[in-house]
Amino acid sequence: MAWTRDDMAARAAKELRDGFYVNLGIGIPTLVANMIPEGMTVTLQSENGMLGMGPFPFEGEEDADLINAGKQTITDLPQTSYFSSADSFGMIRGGHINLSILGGMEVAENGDLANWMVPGKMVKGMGGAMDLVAGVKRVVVVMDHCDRSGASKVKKACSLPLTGKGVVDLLITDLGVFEIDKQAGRAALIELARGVTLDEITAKTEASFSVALR
Amino acid sequence: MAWTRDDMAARAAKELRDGFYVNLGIGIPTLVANMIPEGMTVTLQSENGMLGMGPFPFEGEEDADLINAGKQTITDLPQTSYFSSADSFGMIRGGHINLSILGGMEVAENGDLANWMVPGKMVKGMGGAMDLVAGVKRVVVVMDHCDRSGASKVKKACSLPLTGKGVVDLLITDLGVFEIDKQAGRAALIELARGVTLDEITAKTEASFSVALR
Amino acid sequence: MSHKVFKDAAAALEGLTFDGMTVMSGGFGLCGIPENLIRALRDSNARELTVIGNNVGCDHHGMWLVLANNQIKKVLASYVGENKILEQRFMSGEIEIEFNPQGTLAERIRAGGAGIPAFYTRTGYGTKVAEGKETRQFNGEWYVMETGLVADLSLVKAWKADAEGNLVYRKTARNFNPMIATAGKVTVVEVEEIVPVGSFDPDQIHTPGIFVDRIVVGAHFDKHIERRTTRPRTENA
Amino acid sequence: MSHKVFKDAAAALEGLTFDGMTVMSGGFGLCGIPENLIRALRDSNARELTVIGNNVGCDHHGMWLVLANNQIKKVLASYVGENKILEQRFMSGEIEIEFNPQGTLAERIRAGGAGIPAFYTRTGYGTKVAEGKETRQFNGEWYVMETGLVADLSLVKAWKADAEGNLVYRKTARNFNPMIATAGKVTVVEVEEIVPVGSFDPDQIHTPGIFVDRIVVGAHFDKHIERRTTRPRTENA
Repeated sequence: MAWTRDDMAARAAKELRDGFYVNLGIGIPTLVANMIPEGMTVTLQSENGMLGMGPFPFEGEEDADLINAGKQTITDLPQTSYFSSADSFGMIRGGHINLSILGGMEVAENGDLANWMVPGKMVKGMGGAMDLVAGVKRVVVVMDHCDRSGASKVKKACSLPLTGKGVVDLLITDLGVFEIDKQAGRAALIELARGVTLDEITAKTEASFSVALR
Repeated sequence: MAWTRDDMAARAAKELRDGFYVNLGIGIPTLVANMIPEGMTVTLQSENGMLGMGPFPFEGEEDADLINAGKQTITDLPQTSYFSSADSFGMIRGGHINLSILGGMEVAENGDLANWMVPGKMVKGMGGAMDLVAGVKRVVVVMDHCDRSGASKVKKACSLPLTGKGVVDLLITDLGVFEIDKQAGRAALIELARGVTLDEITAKTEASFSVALR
Repeated sequence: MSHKVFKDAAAALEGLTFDGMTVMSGGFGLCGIPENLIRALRDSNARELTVIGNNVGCDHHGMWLVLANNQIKKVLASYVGENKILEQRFMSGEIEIEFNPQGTLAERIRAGGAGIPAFYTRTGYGTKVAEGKETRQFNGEWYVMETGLVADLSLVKAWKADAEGNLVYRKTARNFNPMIATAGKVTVVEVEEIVPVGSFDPDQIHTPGIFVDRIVVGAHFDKHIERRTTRPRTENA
Repeated sequence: MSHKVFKDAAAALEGLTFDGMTVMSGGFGLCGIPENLIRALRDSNARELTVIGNNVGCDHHGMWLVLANNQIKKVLASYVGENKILEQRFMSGEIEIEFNPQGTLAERIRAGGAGIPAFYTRTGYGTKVAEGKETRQFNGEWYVMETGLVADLSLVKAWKADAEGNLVYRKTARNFNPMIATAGKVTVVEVEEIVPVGSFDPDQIHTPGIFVDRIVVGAHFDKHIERRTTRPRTENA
């Protein structure tokens, strides 16, 4: 069973709070934009220089001067503001964004995150990911629990080069949810995905973790 | 004889070049604004956040939101731009201003400048002076050669706390003009004021200097 | 109306002030100061304040009111002239003043708001300002290390706001306000007018709403002018 | 017309390009790139360039043209995907790439333009990015020292300019352009339109003219869109 991509995005959406300013990464995190609860005001930041990101444009109304950090054409909203990349990352680095939801390749039990390069493969660059995980108040990673070979991506220690050291607050996988105490460097399993047993997730997790199911 | 305040400002105005961006300090330097040669474009910066400073307003047209760094009411011009203090001093510190003309209490032969405090007297603060002398490409100081007791303000070494170390390029006093080689730490007398003799200026100057009259 | 908009300056500071806190306030001289919020800060009677700003008001105006009410313990500023009470208390040692070069102060506040704990500047090298600070060379030139500044409370004056907290400043009243808006744990803004969301051109917002926690329309603006300088109408210009 | 305005992109770069120089270019992906000036840079045939920017174009567009013409030796960027030639030359060791976190890159350029030789950031601490760099603690947290960046030549895309060089950008085409405008020994700007001096509201100028040396109206704008994403018109939104 386990969770689908939409389920994982829906679980991530539960981290939203009224009035939050949020940065969403590419992939599953982008889906969260469509799952903001009715009546809740959430403002989306795009790190290329925009606060208040709107939906995709209607066909024929694309504007080459208006894209998000994933280089997709988007629209603005009545409350939108534009600013430079320096101001945008001042906002991020200065801790003004409440929540960053992004993808991962590996997360370690101490909150280390790897999501930007695989040695030996072409490196495309980290973009804004290192700044986001270093600067945003609360960092949520959404990723598959295991890679295609079945190996755990939830690690004792990351084997891939890090994006940030001790930066992940919450990890959502297709099998469950872990809360990470970055100070203590420890992970706790707080939720199981639909149809997933504690035995299954334990077997598929390299990291050590305590169990504190809610 | 020697130079009047207007003479000194007129001499300072000779340092202007077409297309220059210039910051003028309080006192004699302010007079330079009225001495920009016909046909020359000089843009005045005010460090509180304005480029393109206009003249004083007509009576009754003062705007409390529009003052210069001396807190005088002023006006803007068609080319004016406003910006924050951080952006203004980015402009100054980053070396984008061509010329700063400001007053001094003491200048030493190596280009040291003191103009912000006298020990034992109330300290009002340095305002933007330290940033200007540290950041602007060319720094011209205009001041009286001697204090009221007749003591030289052109020193071997400043006795007052410094505003900047090795920062003055040109010193204009009521008795003459000195060019300072900041790298070598040496001053050269390049002009005598009207009616001033080499003997007189030598007698009234504590600093050592070479003579290279033009 | 948004939850960010408050009915008056006292309400906008409600629950935010406490003894020993650090308060930043925008303005250059009396130009662009949050005068209504400053009066509310005085009325809050919070004491032992550390106040950060380019100036500390001048006689009978602006932050002078808080100073005269004996609420200030320490000041970080670049210029404190035209302020007799401050002079007296500084000379008598009752108030501590840390003088900062104006550009260094502006950059320290910007750094604080942008998550930069320290930076290097040539400003002040070889002067009293550098005493006790790390100095080092880059490319053969000497620089001084300066640290970022943040505050428990930032008081900002803008011209207009919308209910999202987007701000626009006017002329040289902008000065320190945009950086101070970013450097407060809580940022409260007073404006002359609140306009409907969508009124601003999104390319032309000086401070995005993310930095603003509370907004109030100032009840009364003195906008006292320190040096009224004019030219005669007969002059050709 | 001001001495800052040039007749075409080639004229605007005349005398400014040389082998081994450092060139900064604005843009995020292909959004807000100075595409006319980039074509003129290609035609200049200046070689052994170090290019600084968030990206280095993408296949057949933007700085890719300069890359494909074998003019680039080294790149400082945050993301270089969608660029096959760059991938090949990087993997083969022909081109050096220094990867910078996007915010660190933006801040390094801002610092360069603002006379700040170095600053500290939490970004990249404990990662490859921090290798060989000074790290230190402030208030119990670890930070990495990053240095300011300047360039021999900055190429900027703005929406509109006046003849004084005052600039206004449009939407997310602003991105790296404002900082890059401040960090060039010489800054050349291409715009879609030159408006008369006095047309801009002085409160609403993004880049003051002091930073701009030369201006040209771009002859042709592709404005290629990398990822055209739309929603159907039937949808309610």
